[in-house]
Amino acid sequence: MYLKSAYEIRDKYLRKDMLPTIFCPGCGIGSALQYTLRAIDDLGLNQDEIVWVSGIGCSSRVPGFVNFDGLHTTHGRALAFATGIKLANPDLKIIAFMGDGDAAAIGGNHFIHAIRRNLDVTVILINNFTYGMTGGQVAPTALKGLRGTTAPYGQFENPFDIADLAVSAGANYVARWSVFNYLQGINSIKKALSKEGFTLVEFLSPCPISFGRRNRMKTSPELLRWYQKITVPLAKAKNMPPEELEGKIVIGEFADRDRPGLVREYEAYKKRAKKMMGWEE
Amino acid sequence: MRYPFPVGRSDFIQGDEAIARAAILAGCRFYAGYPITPASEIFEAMALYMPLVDGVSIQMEDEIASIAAIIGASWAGAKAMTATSGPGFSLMMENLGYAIMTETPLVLVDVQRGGPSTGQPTLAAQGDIMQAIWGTHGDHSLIVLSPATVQEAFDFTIRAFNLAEKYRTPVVLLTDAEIAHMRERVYIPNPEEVEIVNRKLPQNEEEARLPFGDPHGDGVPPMPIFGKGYRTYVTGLTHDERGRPKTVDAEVHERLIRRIIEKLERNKENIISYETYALDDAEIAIVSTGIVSRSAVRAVKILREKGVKAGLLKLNTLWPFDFNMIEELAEQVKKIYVPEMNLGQLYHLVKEGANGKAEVELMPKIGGEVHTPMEIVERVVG
Amino acid sequence: MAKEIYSTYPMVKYLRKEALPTALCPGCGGGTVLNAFANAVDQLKIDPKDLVVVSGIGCSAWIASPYFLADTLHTTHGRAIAFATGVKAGLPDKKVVVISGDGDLASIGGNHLLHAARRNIDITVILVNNFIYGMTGGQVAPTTPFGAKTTTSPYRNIEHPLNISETIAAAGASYVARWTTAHVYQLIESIKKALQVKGFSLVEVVSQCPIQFGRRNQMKNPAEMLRWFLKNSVPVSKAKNMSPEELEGKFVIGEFVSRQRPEFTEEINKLIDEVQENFGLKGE
Amino acid sequence: MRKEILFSGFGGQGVILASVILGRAAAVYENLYAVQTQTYGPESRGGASKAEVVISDEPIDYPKALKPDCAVFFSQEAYNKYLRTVREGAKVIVESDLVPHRDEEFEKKLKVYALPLTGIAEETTGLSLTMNILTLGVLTAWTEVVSREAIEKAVLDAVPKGTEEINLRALHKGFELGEKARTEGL
Repeated sequence: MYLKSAYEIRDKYLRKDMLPTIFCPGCGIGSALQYTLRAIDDLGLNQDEIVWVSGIGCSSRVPGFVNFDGLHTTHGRALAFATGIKLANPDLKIIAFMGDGDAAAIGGNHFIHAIRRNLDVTVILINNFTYGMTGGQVAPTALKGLRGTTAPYGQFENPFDIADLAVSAGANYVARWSVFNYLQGINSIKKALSKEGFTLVEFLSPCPISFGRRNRMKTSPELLRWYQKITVPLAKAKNMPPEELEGKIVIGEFADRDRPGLVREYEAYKKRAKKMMGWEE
Repeated sequence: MRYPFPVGRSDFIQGDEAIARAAILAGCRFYAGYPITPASEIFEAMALYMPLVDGVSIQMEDEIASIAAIIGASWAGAKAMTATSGPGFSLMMENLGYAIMTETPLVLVDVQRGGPSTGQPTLAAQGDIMQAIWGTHGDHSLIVLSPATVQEAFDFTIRAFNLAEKYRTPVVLLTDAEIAHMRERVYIPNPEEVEIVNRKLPQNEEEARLPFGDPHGDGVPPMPIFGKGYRTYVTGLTHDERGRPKTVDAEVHERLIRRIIEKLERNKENIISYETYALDDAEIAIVSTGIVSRSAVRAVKILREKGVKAGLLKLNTLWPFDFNMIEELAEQVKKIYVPEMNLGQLYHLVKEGANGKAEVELMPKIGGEVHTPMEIVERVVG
Repeated sequence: MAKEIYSTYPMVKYLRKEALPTALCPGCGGGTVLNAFANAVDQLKIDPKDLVVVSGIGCSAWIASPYFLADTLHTTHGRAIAFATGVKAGLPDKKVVVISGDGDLASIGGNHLLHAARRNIDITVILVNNFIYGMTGGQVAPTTPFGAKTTTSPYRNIEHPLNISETIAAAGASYVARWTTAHVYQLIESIKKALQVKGFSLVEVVSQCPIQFGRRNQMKNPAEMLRWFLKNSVPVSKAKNMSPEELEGKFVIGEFVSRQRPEFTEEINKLIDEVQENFGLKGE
Repeated sequence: MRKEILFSGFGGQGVILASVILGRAAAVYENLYAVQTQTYGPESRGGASKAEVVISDEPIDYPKALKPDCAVFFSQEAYNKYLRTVREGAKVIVESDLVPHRDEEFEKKLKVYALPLTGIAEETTGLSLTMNILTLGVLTAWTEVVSREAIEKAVLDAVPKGTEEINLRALHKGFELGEKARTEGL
């Protein structure tokens, strides 16, 4: 695959007056953002027909930096706002850029219900196991034993597997990679953007400052090496017993199906209403 | 345009139903809600009507999501509404603040019931007045309307949409369980009789570039809705005129918040609405809002028969609030009574307005029943 | 007549007699659930003093509250599990049970349900799924079957129901089972298991609401609804070999998971011990 | 002109529907002002049920009945609870089979028309459920609070499709009975 230079992508899609970004050196959000922009570029999507939506957190600042319509909303609620945008103007394509705390803790309910409805939205989910912006509290994705400012003695709760949850709730497309898997990442986003209904691409993304530092991985490369150690490709994971998978994170494509999206269902619903009331044949 | 209910004639319907029909006639095409007594009938009517007029009605997973969805829809260009009651209203406070900060036009109906918490789901109260005005955090202003009859519930709903669009602000329609379920004669106008105000859209690139500026000097920026190529960025963070986050700049914060508050404050005269009854020569004034006003009118009639020079000021808007008008009233009368279905909320605003020029006495009533006219009369004549 | 029933119904000893009769409509499945729960408590010989029953808002929140004679905490809409988390953390020796409805626990409260399952906190949730908001007059729920009529989906539901048991099993619960009110004995057995398992347990009970759901969906009387449950119930073991299309409109019944996983209150107490040990605070 | 009408009985008798139809007749077909309010007992089925209609030729301030000019009692419980709220000289319709115990002393101050309404409805239409519509007929013809045409139109608006004929039959029987009361000067 031919990759355009990063400058070309930057100049085409970012708001110059907003740069530099607020992201710390070594943060993985920039990578996931770049993959998303490359996917948009490769697919030749119209920049004026995409709305970026986000909640609160580091990842949620992304819509401010990209030169698209953007709605930076309240903590956890991005997908509920997205429901309104999409249904009020189905011609718009929605990308929700979210963090793990935002999507899976405070926003967990909106997340599963948006999936259940099969809302037409592509979620790019940055999973860094922590609340970066507020200073490194534990997130519900944090693996057991990991530390955060609110779990100074190590996380004692069980973690969420967001991708797994999205599959059981019924998403049309679900994939997870670490930001290290850039080609798979771009390809998954392209696939996600091309499908109707709810699509999710989750990225394990390094947060050296708020997360790494507290877990003996001060730099991004250390975190990436750790990801390599704990991630297991889906094909391989299938043959592994649960004990061996303890503390590991499976990566790959978990769902790829074509249930009708909410917009299509609502269009049919309007027709049915008019028919039932005798307004239309 | 075909309507799913008769227009250009009177009908006999409940307050909740009147609100739904008014919303459709005002141009509302997006409704998101969550079941709650006594507001569910608004949602049920919207569910029936919306698909027929090519609008959207969707049930969200909770009230937080309901108001979020209508804000999203508003930025996608639709006139949008949600309706709830106390417990749901409390959940909406977070995103009501977001709508104020991002200057998003929307209509939020709160059908008041007895609280706090689950309280008295089927019975009326006026306990959300303070929450409607001050419920969300931070410095802010918004518009709060308060109908007393089913016809007013209808008329004020249309007005709520128009004010929301005109001033780019959320508008709260504060009704109650009594009006919600009461059936009353309502005139449903022909669509051409309905005055419709639409939001200002940017006329050129320069205006579109400043979605939170003040290009017309009226404090109300044109709204560059999504999908038109404006590439608007909207955030609940403190932002400059272009919408760029400026979270530690005191000057930007003050400019933004003051403009949001002042755009309503300086248009007060066009927003505030009230009615008076026998107030011209009154020595005793009753100040009330909503359903209680109907008992108050009757009480004034009875008092006048008894030779007491009583008069009524019925507030149709609760915010912005005309403190000066209350002070003038206090200079005219000896005493002001404030009957309300709570233990004192409107009373505090009136007392502040009266500014010590007349005694202000609260007539509270809680438990679900509206004051009877005689209860008010007896309190006045002792 | 009611008085006679109270005097002969053996489970009445677990009920607050002064609160009876219940506010549930005739034919409601809630009574079956209350009866099953009381029987499970009775068979396990649990002293009601060791029970705390928590509920949210909705008809099903009234199944145990105020009727069940234990400590009962009737809370806000959707939040019962969050309240129960606090109760359990404070009283780890008590059995904390949440009995509430689908709208309450899986719509507005969906997030709390998910996170309690993830934490695997030792509480038992009996989720009464009647596909509808009964108390507010029959609005669509996230569990309403595709195509069913409700007051807010008057032209038939276009959303797909959330499979609560499957989702909560994926979120990490120790024990998850689903039955219908037509499977009373299995239901009692599952509630017993759920009460005994260490960790988060969910018993989903598909239950009939003839008034708000049945009436709008050609099943006016409760018996018709029970027949509908029986006819469309598929055991988990059989469902595994069925395609999603074949499972459309079916109720998969049985145990979804029954496993041992680290439990929240134990883990937190273990951690407290470790930390105190580390800081030399032990035994002070 | 302010007229207050009270309807009361137990859930399932169509108390609320009767009040809505009367209000509708006044508001939509007589161009009068009208308000209808209701209260239920705690149970959704079978509990006590009360509805009020206020009709006036000018805007209605207080929307509830102060002293009803006219009242309908379909149950003993309702009768016991609300009879003494009506004004002196009020026209009162009582379902005589369902209200066996009467307050004869208080009734002396009123104009009371007691009839086995349920039985008459059953006889007229074969359906005791039409009792509320029949009562509306009695009320309309006796009190002339709205015209017969208006109440007829309002009944047709409110009843389920396919039951129009049967309900009109009940209504007309009610007119007959009400007419009798009126001409007899009751």
